[in-house]
Amino acid sequence: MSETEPAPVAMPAEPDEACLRIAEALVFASASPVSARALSQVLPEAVDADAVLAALRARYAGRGVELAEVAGGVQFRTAADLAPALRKVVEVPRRLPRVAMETLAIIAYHQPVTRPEVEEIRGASLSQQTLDALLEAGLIAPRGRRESPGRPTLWGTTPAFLAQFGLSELRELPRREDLLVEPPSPVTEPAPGATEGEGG
Amino acid sequence: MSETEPAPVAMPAEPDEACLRIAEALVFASASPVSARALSQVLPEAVDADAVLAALRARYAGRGVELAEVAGGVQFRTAADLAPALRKVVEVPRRLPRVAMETLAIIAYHQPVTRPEVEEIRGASLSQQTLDALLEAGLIAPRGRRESPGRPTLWGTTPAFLAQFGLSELRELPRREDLLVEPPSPVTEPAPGATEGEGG
Amino acid sequence: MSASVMDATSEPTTLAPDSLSLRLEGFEGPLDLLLDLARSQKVDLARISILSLVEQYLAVIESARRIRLELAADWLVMAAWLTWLKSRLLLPAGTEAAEEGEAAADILAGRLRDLQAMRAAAAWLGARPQLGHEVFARGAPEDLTETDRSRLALDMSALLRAYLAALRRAGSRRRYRPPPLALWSVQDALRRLADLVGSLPDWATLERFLPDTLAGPLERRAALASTLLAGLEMARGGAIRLRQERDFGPILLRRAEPAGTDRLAEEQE
Repeated sequence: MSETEPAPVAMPAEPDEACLRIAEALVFASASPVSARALSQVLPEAVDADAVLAALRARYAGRGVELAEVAGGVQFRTAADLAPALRKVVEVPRRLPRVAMETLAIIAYHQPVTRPEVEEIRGASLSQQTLDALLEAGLIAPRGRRESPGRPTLWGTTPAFLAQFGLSELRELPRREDLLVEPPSPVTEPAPGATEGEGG
Repeated sequence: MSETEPAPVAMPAEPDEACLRIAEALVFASASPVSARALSQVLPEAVDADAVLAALRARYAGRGVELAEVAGGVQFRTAADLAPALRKVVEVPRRLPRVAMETLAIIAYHQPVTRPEVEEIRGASLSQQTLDALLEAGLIAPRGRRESPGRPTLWGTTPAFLAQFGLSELRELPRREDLLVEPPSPVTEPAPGATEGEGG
Repeated sequence: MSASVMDATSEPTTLAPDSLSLRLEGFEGPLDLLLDLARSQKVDLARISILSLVEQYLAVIESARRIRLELAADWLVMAAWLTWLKSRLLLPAGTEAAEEGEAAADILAGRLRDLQAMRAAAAWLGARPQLGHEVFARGAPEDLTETDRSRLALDMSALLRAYLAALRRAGSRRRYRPPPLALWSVQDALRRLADLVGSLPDWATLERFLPDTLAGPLERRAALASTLLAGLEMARGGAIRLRQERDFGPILLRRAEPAGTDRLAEEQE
């Protein structure tokens, strides 16, 4: 510490390098903002902490990191103008919720298919939220309407679905028979038109 | 960004100020070491991230905060000589006890290594307390199991170990032979005829 | 009392008699003590005399036992092994047993060097500026990771797993809740028989009273059974008569005569 060039003591505007180093390190290492009072505890006596902080702020002005005044003291902050450049760093691909994934799979295999049919196959009701998520992701799209009472919308997968899964056409999906090792109960046919309740 | 003075484009030795600002901000902001590859993702194309980091290191040399190469990347750290001043203010965790340091060294040099092997080298059993301390500090982690009877867990060091001790990679550990003060000559004349006492 | 023991050896400075018990507790184990003794020979580890090391170790153990210090088993195991080693090392060179001893001494020396190296490594690590002790990272790192979650993590296996999960769950659900069958009940049959029986003047087979909306063979058999039961019920009340000509033959049915004689007789020949 002592080897750094001694700064003129009389001039309060230019604190010496040793003090600047301490201030820099302290503000950097602190978990919370550093006040001038806290800084003065680690500076040699009779050094003006405020002047040190001012000099530090001047040194960092215009740089990638700046000394910002926040509640309770000062803190280093990345320069605001750089945020857009830095933000693009992290991309976390989102996983579809289980319900959405199941719905997507059923639509892929049974298309064109109505919402009640999907519900019948999954054995649970399908929330609008799930449908919206798939629509928003561009994985499914309406495919006209079934000519039956109520004219329900038919759903199918999109080209984006194929691209996402690296398929060139729907026929590349593994055959359903190849997926099911054991014959899984009387389930597999979508039973068109069947809603819950009485059949006759 | 555009207001910073334009640096000469042709000279690879002096990356322009805009790149330095970005690198400075990115490394400053990160909680963990930043690799040159991660940096290059936010720099303009065709800019040499390594050169930018070198320039940044030069700029911070001798300051209160320095750019250190650790765990496969770079990280800003306070200068070691300022520790006494900072310890007054910044909270410092307890040092690892000697047993834990020895165990850590054995794992670092012999990884992947099983607990019985560590005990064999130390000639003493390894307490749960020591293992817990190392695990809790995030310095060691399981590295699968050895395919031998009982399939014992293998242990190795983590990137946090490198960061903790300021190592860029495991190869920076001194060679085992260099650790022994004496030259590695073949061992011990057992001195069959040796009388009581004198060793050699 | 252990002073005399120490005198016989090369005076390990670390083993002051007064603090013997403390020192033993301070050692991590037999190897730790051996290493300490070896270093106190003040020669480099490559040239220590294993024999003198063995004797020092045995002397320490002996004095520890004399003052009734509790010793863990591994100390005694090492002592026993070192006693064996000593007996081999004292044999004239060249014999097979002596060579065995030398090999064992090499192994022990090797272990001591390994431990010494790791001690040195620990010291080397400990001397480095440690993060959080001598050097400090940024105390309040900024999280600039605006997580871009626009991309979807999708893969074929997840899609197939989801499909199978949906099918299996729906399948298991249905096993427990079979869809209701629309079967022709006895009540239905009674109503229909009562409606129709008056319009038939003569014997007619049971099948003629079945509804004509039946979907399949299952429904047909169920309706037949219901109609038979309804017929039996009505025959018992005297409203109709039943008749079967032979086993498994067609069951015939007609309205009962107003006189209503042997009603149930024919139903089960």
